[in-house]
Parts: sequence; C-alpha cells; structure tokens
Amino acid sequence: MTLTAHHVVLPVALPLLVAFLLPLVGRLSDGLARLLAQLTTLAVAVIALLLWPAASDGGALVSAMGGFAAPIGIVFYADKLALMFVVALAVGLLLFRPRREHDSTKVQTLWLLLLAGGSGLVLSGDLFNIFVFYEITAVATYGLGASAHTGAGYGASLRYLLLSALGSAFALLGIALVYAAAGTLNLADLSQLAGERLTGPMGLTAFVLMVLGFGVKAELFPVNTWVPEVYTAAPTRVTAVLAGVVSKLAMVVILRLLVLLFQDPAALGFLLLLGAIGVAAGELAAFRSRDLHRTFAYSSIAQLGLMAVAFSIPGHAGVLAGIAVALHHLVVKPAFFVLADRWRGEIAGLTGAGRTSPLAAGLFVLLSLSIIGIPPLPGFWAKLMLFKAAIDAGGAGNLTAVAIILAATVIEAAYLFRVVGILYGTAPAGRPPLRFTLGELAPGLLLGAVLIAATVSVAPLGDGLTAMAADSADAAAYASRVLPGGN
Amino acid sequence: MTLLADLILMPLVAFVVGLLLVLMARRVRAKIERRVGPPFLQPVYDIVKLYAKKTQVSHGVMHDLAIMMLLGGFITAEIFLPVPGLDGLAEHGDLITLVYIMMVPMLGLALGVGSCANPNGSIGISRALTAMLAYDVPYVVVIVGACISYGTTNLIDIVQIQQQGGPATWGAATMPILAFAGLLATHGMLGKEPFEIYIAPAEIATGPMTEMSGKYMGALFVMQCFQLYTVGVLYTTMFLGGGENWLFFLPKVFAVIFISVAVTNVYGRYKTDDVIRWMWKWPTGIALVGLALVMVR
Amino acid sequence: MSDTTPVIPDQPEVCRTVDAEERGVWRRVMDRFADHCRARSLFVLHYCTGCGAIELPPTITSRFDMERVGVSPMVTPRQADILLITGYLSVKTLKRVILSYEQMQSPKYVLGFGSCTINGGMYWNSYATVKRLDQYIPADGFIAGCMPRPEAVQQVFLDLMKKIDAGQANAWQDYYLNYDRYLGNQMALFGEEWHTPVDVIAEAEHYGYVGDGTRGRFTEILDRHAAYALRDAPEDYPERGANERLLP
Amino acid sequence: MPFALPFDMTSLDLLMAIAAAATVLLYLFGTARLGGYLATLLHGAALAVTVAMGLDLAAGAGAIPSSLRLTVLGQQLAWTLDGLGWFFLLLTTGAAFFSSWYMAGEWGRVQQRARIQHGTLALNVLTMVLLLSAGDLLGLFIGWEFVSWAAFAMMIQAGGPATQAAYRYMLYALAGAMALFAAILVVHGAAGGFGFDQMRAALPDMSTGMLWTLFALFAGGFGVKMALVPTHLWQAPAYSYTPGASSAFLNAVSARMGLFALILSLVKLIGFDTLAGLRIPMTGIESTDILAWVAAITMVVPTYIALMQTDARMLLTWHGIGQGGYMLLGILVATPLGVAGGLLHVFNYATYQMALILAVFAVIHRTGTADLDELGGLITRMPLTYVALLMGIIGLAGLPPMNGFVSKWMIYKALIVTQQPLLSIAAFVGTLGTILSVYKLIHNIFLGQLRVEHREIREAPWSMTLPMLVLAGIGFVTGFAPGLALSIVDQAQAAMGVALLPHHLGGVVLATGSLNMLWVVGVLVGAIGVGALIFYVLGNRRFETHQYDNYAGGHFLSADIRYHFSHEFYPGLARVIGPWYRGWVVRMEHGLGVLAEVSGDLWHGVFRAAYTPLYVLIVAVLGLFWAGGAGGFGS
Repeated sequence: MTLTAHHVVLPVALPLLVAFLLPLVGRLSDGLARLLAQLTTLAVAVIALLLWPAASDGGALVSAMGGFAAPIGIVFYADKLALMFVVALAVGLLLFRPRREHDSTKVQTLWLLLLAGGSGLVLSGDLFNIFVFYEITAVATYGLGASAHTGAGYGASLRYLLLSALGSAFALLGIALVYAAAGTLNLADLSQLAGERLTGPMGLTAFVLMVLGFGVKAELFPVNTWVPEVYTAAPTRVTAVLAGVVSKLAMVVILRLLVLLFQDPAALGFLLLLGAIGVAAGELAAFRSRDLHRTFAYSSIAQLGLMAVAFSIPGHAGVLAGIAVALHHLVVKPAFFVLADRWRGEIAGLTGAGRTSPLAAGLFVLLSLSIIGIPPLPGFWAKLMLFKAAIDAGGAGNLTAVAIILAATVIEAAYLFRVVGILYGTAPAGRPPLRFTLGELAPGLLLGAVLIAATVSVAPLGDGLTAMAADSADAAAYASRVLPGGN
Repeated sequence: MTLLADLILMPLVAFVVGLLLVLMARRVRAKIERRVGPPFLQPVYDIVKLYAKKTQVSHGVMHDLAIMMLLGGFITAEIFLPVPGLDGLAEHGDLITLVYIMMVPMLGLALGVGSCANPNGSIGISRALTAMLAYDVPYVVVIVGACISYGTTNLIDIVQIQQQGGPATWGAATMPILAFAGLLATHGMLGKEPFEIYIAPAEIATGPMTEMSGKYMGALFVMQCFQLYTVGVLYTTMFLGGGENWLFFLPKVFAVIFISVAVTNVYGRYKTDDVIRWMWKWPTGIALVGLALVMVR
Repeated sequence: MSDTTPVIPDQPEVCRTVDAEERGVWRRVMDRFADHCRARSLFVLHYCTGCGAIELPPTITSRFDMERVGVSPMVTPRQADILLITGYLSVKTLKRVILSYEQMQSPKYVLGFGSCTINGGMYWNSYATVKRLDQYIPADGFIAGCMPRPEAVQQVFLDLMKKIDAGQANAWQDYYLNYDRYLGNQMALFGEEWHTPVDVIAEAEHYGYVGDGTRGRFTEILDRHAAYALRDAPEDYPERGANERLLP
Repeated sequence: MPFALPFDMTSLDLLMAIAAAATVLLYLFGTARLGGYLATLLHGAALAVTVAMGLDLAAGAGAIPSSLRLTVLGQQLAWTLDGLGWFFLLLTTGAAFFSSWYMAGEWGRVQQRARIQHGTLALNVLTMVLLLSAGDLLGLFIGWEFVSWAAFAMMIQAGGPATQAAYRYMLYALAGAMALFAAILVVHGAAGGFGFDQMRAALPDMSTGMLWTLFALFAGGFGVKMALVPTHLWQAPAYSYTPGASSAFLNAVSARMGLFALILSLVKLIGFDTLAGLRIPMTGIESTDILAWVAAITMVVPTYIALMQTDARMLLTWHGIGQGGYMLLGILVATPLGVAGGLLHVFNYATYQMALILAVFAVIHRTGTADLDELGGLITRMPLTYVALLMGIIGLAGLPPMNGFVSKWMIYKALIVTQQPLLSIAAFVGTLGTILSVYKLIHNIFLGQLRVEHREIREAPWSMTLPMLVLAGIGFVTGFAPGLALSIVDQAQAAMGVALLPHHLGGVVLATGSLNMLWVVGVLVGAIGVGALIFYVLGNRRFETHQYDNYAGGHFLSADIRYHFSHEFYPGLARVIGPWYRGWVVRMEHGLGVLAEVSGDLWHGVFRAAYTPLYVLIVAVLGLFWAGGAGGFGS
C-alpha cells in the first residue's frame, strides 16, 4: 500500500476521531476501548512508517487541507523529521501504555488526544494550528499527570496547569504579534517574509514570547519548574512518555520557528542562553536531588537544555546535533524511568539493589554511560556533533556553552555513578530485596537494545541523520515545497 | 693488571687508613677528656677480638647477608672513590653513583638490624634513617652545587680541575660557602655528637648495634673505619683538591675528620626532630646560599 | 620449694678442656694471637646491680682511664666480654644477670665485685640476696672488700687480662660443660618453672661444648617447658597477651 | 612479523584480535579451572606479538597500521602503532602477562569473581591497544575514555571501600577527559579536523593564547591520569583497593597511559620548540618549567605522604604517584639523556612496582592484612616473597644494583647537566624520602618479631611467587645491563623525534661523568662476595637463635609480649614535617564538592518556586526586556 500526501492528516485525525468515540465504546466494554485505542496508536505508527518512503523521495509530503493551497489553506508538512517523531510518539505510547491500576477509558482517551496533539504539533505547517495542537497536548498532559490519583499528582498537575496556561497565553500573544507583523501564520509564507518583517524588537518579542510559551512543554529553563513535581507524581509510564517524547515535540516546534522565522543572531543567542543555563541548572539540581524520579527529571531538563544549545547554532550542523541529542534522549530517558518505577524513594535506600537485580543495574550503567557521553555509545556521538557544531560556529557564547556542558558532564557522572555505587553496595540485612519482573523491565531492555543497535550502526545512522538535518535546516526548501509553484 | 691492583689495594688502603682514623678519633677524645687514650693497635685488637669470639649468634640469614652487604657496599664505594695513584673504576661511575653506592651498606645494615627483631635496633634504624634524611638534604644541595660548578660529576675530573691552580682552585676556595655547608653535613654523616641520637646507648642500647655480637659487631667496627675514610676522602676530593700524592692527601683527610671529632666532644645530644630542624635550617640554608652564588657566577 | 635439692660443689672444677680443633700449629698460633687481642680488648657490660657501681666512673674516666688497657664500657650483653657484678644480687636481679650472661658471647668473663658476691657480705643473712655468685654462673675472679677501691678494680682487670693472655680464663666453658649443675642451683632458687629464652644446650651442641654435666635431671625439667623457641612451640603456648594493642 | 598472517592482517590487527578474544573468552570462562592459565596463554600470545612488532619496528618498519578503519559522521578513524606506542604497549602486554600468571593459580581460585578480574584485565589491555595506536585526536580521545572506564570497571569490582575510591577516580578521570575533549575541540576549531597532521599544520598559525589553552588542557587532562599534584588524591586509594594482580597492572601501566598521551600531545604534536617559545610574559618562565615544577612537587609531596601510610598498598601506590613525577621530569628536560631517563624509568618502574604490589598481595593472601602495624617477622615464613619485595624496594628507592638506580641516575644527571639545581635537589630529596619509606615497608612486614598468629603461615604458592621473582629478576638484569632496556627505549625516543642517546650494554658514556652498570654491579656483587668470604672464613660458625632470645634490658621475652617497633615508624620526622601536611588539596577537593552541593541546592530551590504565575510573569518581563535590549528599542 502506498500512501500519498493526503494521508498526512491521518496521524492527527485518526486518533482524534477515535478519542471522541472512545467514551462511547468504553460504555460497552473497557477492554474493547483499550484495544481500540491501542490499535489506533499502532495504526498511526504504521501510517507514519508507510509515509516514510514517499517523504524521503520528495523531501517532504505536503498536504493542504480541503485543497486550499498555502498560504491561504491550512498545511500539513511531513518531512522525515516530523514523521520520525510521530513514529516515536506512537511507539512510545504503545510501549508505555498505562499500567492496569492507572488505566481507564478516560486515560486511554487522553492517551489518544496526546497522540493526536503531538502528531499535529510536528506535522502542522501553520502557526495557529500548532498552537491548537499544543493546547490539545497540554490538556491531555494535565489529565495524565494527575492520573495516579494521588494528592501529589493533583497538586503537581494543577501547578503545571497554571504554568502551562500562562505559557499558552504568551505563545498566543507571540503568534498574534507575528500575525500583526506579517499578516500570515503559514510557516512557509512566514519564512519568506521573516527577513523583512520579523526582525527588530517586534520579531524578537514575538520570539521570546513563543519560546517561553512552547518552552513550558519543552522544559526550557525558566519555565520548567513544573517538571520535577509532575514527573515525580505522575505514573512513571506517563512520565516516561512526557520526558522522552512529548518534550521533544515542543522542541521541534521551536526548531521550526528558528529555522523558518528567526535566523536572527539575537534570537539564537537567547535560546543559547536559556539552554546553557538549563544544562547547568538541571545537572546541579539533579546532583542535589535524593530520589531517582527527581534526578531523572532534572537530568531531562539538562538534556533539553543541550538540545536548545544545539538548535541555537545556525546551520545544519546544529540541527543535526540537536536531533541527535533528542533521539538519544528519547531512547535513554524513558528507559531510565522504567528503572525508577521500581526503585522509588530515597536513593540511599537502594543500597544493594543492583545485586538482587543485576540486569536492571546493568541497564542503568549502560544508560548512564550513554547519557554522560562515553564512546562508543550514541550519547557520545551526539555530544561530539554538538561540540563540533559549536566550535565550528565559534563565538564566545558557544565556547562558554561548551565549557558549561563539559563541566556539567562531570556533575552528571557524579550523580549517576553515585547511584551506581549505591546499587552495588552491600544491602543491609533484613530488607526485602527489590526485584524487577521481566515484564516491568522489558520496555527498558528493549530501549537498551535499541541503544546498543544504534551504537553498532552509528555510521549509517549518522549519514541518515545528516541528510535529515540538512533537509530540516533548509528554510528555502520548506517554502518551495509548501508554496505552490515554488519560488 | 693495574685494575686488579686497584681493586685489591683501594679497599685495603681504605681499611688501614680507616683504622688510623678511628684511632685518631679515640685518641683525640681521650685527650679532650684528659685521658691517655687507647694504645696504637687498639682498633685492631677490638676487631680481631670480635672476630675471634667463639660463639657467634645470628638472627637469621638476613642478619648474615646484612654483614656481607655492609662490607661489600663499602668495598665497592672505595673502588669508585679515586685517591692519589689509584683511580679504580671511578670513570665507570661518578659522584652520584658513589653517593648511592654508599647507601647500600646503610640499607644492608638496616635490613640486618631489622631481622634481629629487637625494637631498640629498629628504633635506632628509624632514627638513623631520619638523621640520614636530615643531613643528606644539605649534602645533596652541596653535591649539586659542586657538580654544577665543576661542570662534571666525574670524580677524576673534579680532582683535576681543582689541581690546576693549587689551593686557589680548590673547591673550598672557589665556593667556600658550599664547602662550609658540606663540612656541617659531613659532621652529621659521621654520626658524632650532637647527631648520635640513633646510638643513644643509655636509651636504646646503642640502637642498631643492640643485637650485634662477635663478628657481626666486628664488621660494624670495620664499617666504621670505611665510613670515616670514605666521608673524609669524599670531602677532600670535592673541596680540598684531592691530593697529588699521599703525603699531601692524607693530612687533608685527617684534618677533615679531625675537625669533626674535635668539635664533637663539646656537644650533648640533639633529639631526632632537632637534628632535622637544625640540619634543614643551617647547613641547608648555607648550602642554598652557596648554590645561589654558584649559579650566579 | 620443690624436691629439687640444690647442688653445691665444694670446689669449682678445673675448667680447661682442650678443643679437638686446637691441636695444629696454625691453630695454636692463631689462638695465641686471638688470646693476645682478647686480652687487650675488653668490653664491660654496663650492668650495675648494686652499690659498687659507684666505683666504675672513676675507673673509666680520666683519673684511672681504663681505655689505656683496652677496657671500655658496652651497653648490651651481646657486645660485652665482661660481666661485672658490682655488689649484692637480689634473687630478682639474679634472674636478669643469668639471662644477660647467657646472652653474652663466649669467651665471656664474670667478675664478682665486693664481698657480697663472695659470701653475701653485709647481706649475709638477708632472705632476698644471693650469697655466692659462682653457684649460678661461673666466675673468673673476685674483688674482695666493701667497697673495693678503683685500684682494686684495675688490679682484677689486669689479672684477668693476664689469665686471658695465657689462655686460662675459661670459666665460661664450665657453664656449657656443667650446665645441669648451674641450672639446678638456679632452679633451687627460682623454682622448677625457671627457664631463660636462651637455649644453652643447643649452643653447647652447636659449638661442641657438651660434657657429661651438660645434661642431667634439671635439664630434663627444662625440656618439659622449653617452649620458648618458636619452631617447636606446642599447641597450648600462650597466645597474644593483654598487652596487645587493641584495634579500633 | 616473522610469520605470514592470513587475510592481509597486520600484526596490530592480530594483537587487537587477541585482546578482543581474550576479553570475551575470559569473561565467559575466567572462573573455569584452567581459565587462569588460558588467560596467561592469551596474554602471553599478546606479549609475543608485541615483541615481534618490536622486531619489525627495530628493522625500520616505521609504524604498524591496523586494517581497522571507521568513518563515523564524516570522521575518519584509523589506528596505527609507532615506536612510542609500542614501548608503552610492551609494558601493557607484559604487565598483563605477569598479572594473569599471578592470578592463574591459587589466587584466582580463592577470588569470588575471578571471571570479572580476568575479563576486566583483558578489557584494559584491549582498550590500551586502541589508545596507544590511536591515529588521530578523536581516536585518542575515544581510546582515552575507553581506558579510563575500563580501569574504572577494574577498580570497582571489589566493592566496599573500592566503590568509593573508584567513584572518586571516575570523577577525576572524567574531569580530565572533559579537559581533553575541550582540547581536541580547540584543535578542531583551529585546524578544521582531528588529524595529527592537521594539528601540526595549524600550529604555526595558532595564537599564543590558544597554545597556552592547549597546553593547559592537555597537561591538565592527561595529568589527572598521572595523578600530578593537585589532581593526585584519587590514585592511591583507587589502586590500593583493587584486588591483587589487577592492582599491580594498574600500578604498572595505567597511570603511564597519561604519560604516553602527554608525550604524544606535548612532545610529538606541539613539540618542545613551540613549548619553549611559550613563556609567561615578563618572567621568562617557560610552559615546560611550570610542568616540570608540577612534576617536581608530584615527586616530593606524594612520596612524603607515602611515608606516613600504614597500609602497605597505600604506601606503594602513593610512591607510584611520586615516581610518575620522575618520569615526567626526565622527559621535560628535553635532552636525549633526560628523555631516555624518563622513558627508562617508565620501564623500570613497571618491573619493580609490579613485583612490589604482587609481593604485598601475596602477604595479604596469606595473612589477610596489609596493615603495617599488624605484621612483622614474615621473612622466616615467606622468604621468596621477601626476596621479591627486597629487590623491588631497592629498585623503588633507586639504589644500585637494581634498574631503578639507572633511570634515576640519568634523570639527576640530565638535570645537573642542564643546570637546574632546584629540580635536581627535588629529585634527590624525593629519593631520600623513598628510602625511608620503603625500609618501613619491608621492616614492618618482614623484619622484626613474628606474630604468634602468623606462626603457621606458608610461603605463597609458586604461581604467585614466580611472576614476582621473574619481575624482580628483570629488574636486576636491566640494572646490570641497562643497555637492554635502553634499546627498547630507543624505539620510543626515535618516534618522539628526540635524538637518540648513545649507549652501550652497561650504560652511557658522557663527557661529564659516565655510568657503566656492568662495572658497578659487577664490583658490588663481587664485593658482597668478598664480604661473604670474610663472613664465612673469619670467625667461628654462626649459631642461629630465635626471636625471643633477644636483648630486652634483662627482661624475659615470650610470645605474649609484643616486642616490635612498627607503629609511627619515624616519630621524629613526623614531629617535624607532620604539621606541614595541611591537607589543602583535600580541603580543596572537599570545597569543590560543597560548592556543587550548594549550587545544587540553589537550583533545587529555584525549581520549587511556590508562586508559579508570579514567577513566570517575572521571567516573561525579563525576557521581553532582554528582547527589547537585544532588538534595539533604544537605538
């Protein structure tokens, strides 16, 4: 079966549709609803995969809603980058489908909404649509964040809601400013107008507002205070998806904004600043934190900061580094959360846990090594690309950022291997051993296997990513594909 | 053939001269104490008596080996220490080599004493090594300064350089401050008062010698001869121009030892820590000043 | 006190027995030479048991200067040739004296200094002092008097030197040859548990000084608890004592 | 290679294959009954290949390439081994061979996880091969990380205090690695690539500031591994708590990888000439002077810290740090004599330090402790181990006739000839401290009174004594005929681009005083023979007594009396220099930790901001203010 540009809408539309149907089906049978939801998720993954060859042939698949071409119509733009994240989201949702005690038709509905919103975020070629999908995603996330039905969960979710709502307002304000300045919200159209209309204070203000707005989801530095609370209080599987996949989707949006709209050095500098502070803040806070969930949450902030630094480097080298970091984090962080699920509470209480479950501890070491960036694991190559891009771009800001990241790496190793030391310590007598069932550990192991596979095939992967990044960083190509007749 | 003669003669000469030096030391001490002092052959009597003991108690193989290392080390040192007419193997090992060869008997003694399993001995060695650290610091400064000044570490060359212009080119004349520091360090090296805390007979029962009897003790007496000789000759070689012949050479050696022995008797005994403090303060300080002068020149 | 009765010889035995090794001319010359040197180099153990010690400083220092004749003080028994018993010996001190004597290397000489070492002197009726030194260790000479003057001390040294030079100061051999007798006397005083860490019999065997009196009924008692030697320590040998440093 | 290899393999390929196979095989079968001997066999094969490579290099092969090639993200990675790498490789495979031999018998059988020990050892060898044959800076960095983490794996396996020590090591190593990362990035920025040639080509155009940066980053990054002061704190505990043969391996070669990389980066790539041109303005102090003084401090301070140790392993490992200073100092002299001395010291140190560590672990194997206050008198129980330790300490102290003397002599000599009095004094003073310290080591373990609880101890098994005796034997032979080792050093020196030092079998001939160890050792041995002759011919036969027949002021000794002097062996010295140990490096390290904790706390506080909306508003206002400023509202 070959899919064409028209099917690009499917990853958004299908889950949205099913999400609305699901409460009805749920009345009949919870099991059926769950099955339906998961089948839908699977379908989205399959569709995205099937779209892949077509997307790679022509660079991207562009679908204009209702046949109205851009800039008037609403456009969906599926390049390899977007499709990859759709697949990642769908697979992530499948892999981390809710545990039975947290599961219900409502949760499944939110799950599908998340899928729809997330897919929409990356696929949409229109600023306002992006905002809409961002909101859908956010709403789904509030619900999921509270789905553990604990006080802490509700509290964290509420806090997140407040922050996110403000963030959305900022984003909307930013979009309004863009509209005011350029008169259009189509990204392709904007990319052609950006040079003349989005520079200066107006454009920058819009950018800052949008970054702060979307940054809430992307865990960017000042607006990420919700992260540790929610990631700790939410069901771990939700956390895994949020930290692993959803945050990257917001980051992709910011990437699109940067590439297409704001190639202004000031804007890039702003993101660099936020990213660098995010790295330092995240790692230091993680160093201080005393339980695994929080540690990983902070670490996640730092990794997103890393991505921001990468995207702030102009040219495709930075984009490549950012995508690499994102993909790496996408594999590693969910696996970390799988481990944190069983190893709850104070880290100090985990003494000797590694001896009772060697496989889990081994996985922890593998993931730690990769996230620290030890060759030959993928994390190293990602960081290498980031550094190379930064150094080649030059400039005091970039060099400072590299220095900060290098120093932060040491801190990262400090807290991760502090845990390793505790895991392999001698357990105090009389405490029941913490053991993983294979089922619990399976998603983590799968991701670990992916990591190793990536290590082995790092050369072809690198080539693929380079092509993808080059394509994503090419604003002209974007415009030419979306706008009829090209330019 | 000359070499073979050197190999045999040099240690023998050293031993005989050493006996005389020991005798001188004891006579000088007696004179200062207004005594008559021992007869001429006393050092020989002592050594023969000790070797002639009919029972010889050993504390194990290492105890015996130590005695061999002791003698072997000093015999080697003598062979690498050029004296008038006898160059030995001095061109195959220089001043630095000699300094380290001289540590072999020390190490041997230390090992032998240790294997006696007597804490008095171990304490003695601990103090002796500490004292070594104390006096070797200024001594090292002196050696480095002298070597840099002469531009060589070859002892034969060092002697030749000094003999070029008579006493004016002696080390003592060209670098008097270093030479003075060297004399102070030499005194410490001889283990005479006030630096003989490691012997301390009334406190630790002569320390390293506690368990030494018979020929073991005898070897230590022999070692004393070698030690006086080596220290004296080394100083003479470094700062007093060696000697064209034995007639000029020996008086210098005796003078060096005499200064030390004559000074010794007016002192009490320093504690180990005071030995270090003194050695690291005065001789080292003086030697560093001397070194600075050498470097400036 | 046990059933071991003290054995008190009426007359010290003549101590000179000729070594098998001493027959050759060369050996004789060497021996003569050695004796010559031995006589001229005498190290005295710094072990002052009683009040007579006060007479030693003048003997050694500038007034009389013993170094003139090769006598000098030494600190440990290992290094010494002469054990000078300067006065009375309490029972407790005697134990130390015996140990020190055994740790000295032969040829070794014992000089009794003052009347106390000869007959108890002014302590003749004390329960705690030893009356006759030569019952416990063989003595080469005595200095009578209370106190003897330094001149007398010198005289005994000179006499001893003459004896050594003539090869006649051989009391030390008696200790090996008649060890059982000396041990018996010691045991009579100290009890059957008495022993020193020094293995006198092994030494005698090693150097060929075993005589008929070396072994006997008292050395048999010794054998029963001669466990000080590490190599044949029995199972019940005392383990680490209370003075062992306690670990944290 | 003396024989043809299949599939166009080079000898380097073969070596890599052996090392890789060893890693896998030993991890799987290391615990098996003959696993230890398999390990010895494999490492022996690696050693043989290394030796064969040496013959090739000596025949003028230049460098031995590997067929292994990777292209990742546009980066070419290739491996090739030159003389310098080969020199260190010889030490690596040699050390691995002796370590595995030591582990092969009884030692391995009583270990809980021999498999892991064997596996990590082989892994270390493999990673070191990759590091030593790195063909560009990226390969160097990757190899560097490999080696660091392989060592970490080796250290952490023992658990207990080893975990903490390994953790500390890891942080230091990673900090060093990050400095190195920064360095190669600087190079990449300037040269546009990671190749050695690219770097050399870009050097002339680099600014002074950039050169200083490179110098500092390389020296700092690699210096951590060498435990140059002030980054030395990790090494002693990390190496000490690693079990047995692994510890010996780490001691012998692991820290030397830092030296290798320093030589590679500073000497081969940047070059002495460029470094000499790098001066602190107004003072005339060259960059190498700074490093030389760091080396001198490393030589002296850790040595005197070693002197105060009460654990035999710690004592030796602290000395290991100090000895590293000698090597670096020798190389920094930059004359053929100095460089040869420094490199020779690397070789010599490997032989005697391994023998020493193995001997100490043999003692631990038998007695269960390395506490210098808990041992004594073992010479009668473990004479062979004693011999190995004795020869080792003579080497470590740098006295004739062992090889340690030769290399130290060359270093002293080079310093004196180049008129650097203070550095040479530092070198001498370090040696003096070493003599004190090693005597304490051998005295407290082997001499003095034997404890009652050690009465029944047997000599270590042959599988353990033989390796250390062979190592000590190598130490003696290369002390007797240093020309043998100097020929090996020549390979490295040639690859470094430093003029070779003319030498003969017995040593060197110099105008300013020569050294011929054939004579020195020959005479010394002969003289000791004379000493023996005197001892046996003159005087009566000896009578061997036991330890309780001993002078104690008339006191009766028995087994319940501890009559041994071991605790605080140098009290006088301790009273003088004790107050000088201010522990400022320890406090600095602690301060860094506190700084991290406090800043962590700070950020942790930020993330717990209570009034979220207010906070976000503030953030937004700040952001807009910035946007205004950056966008030029004011202009």
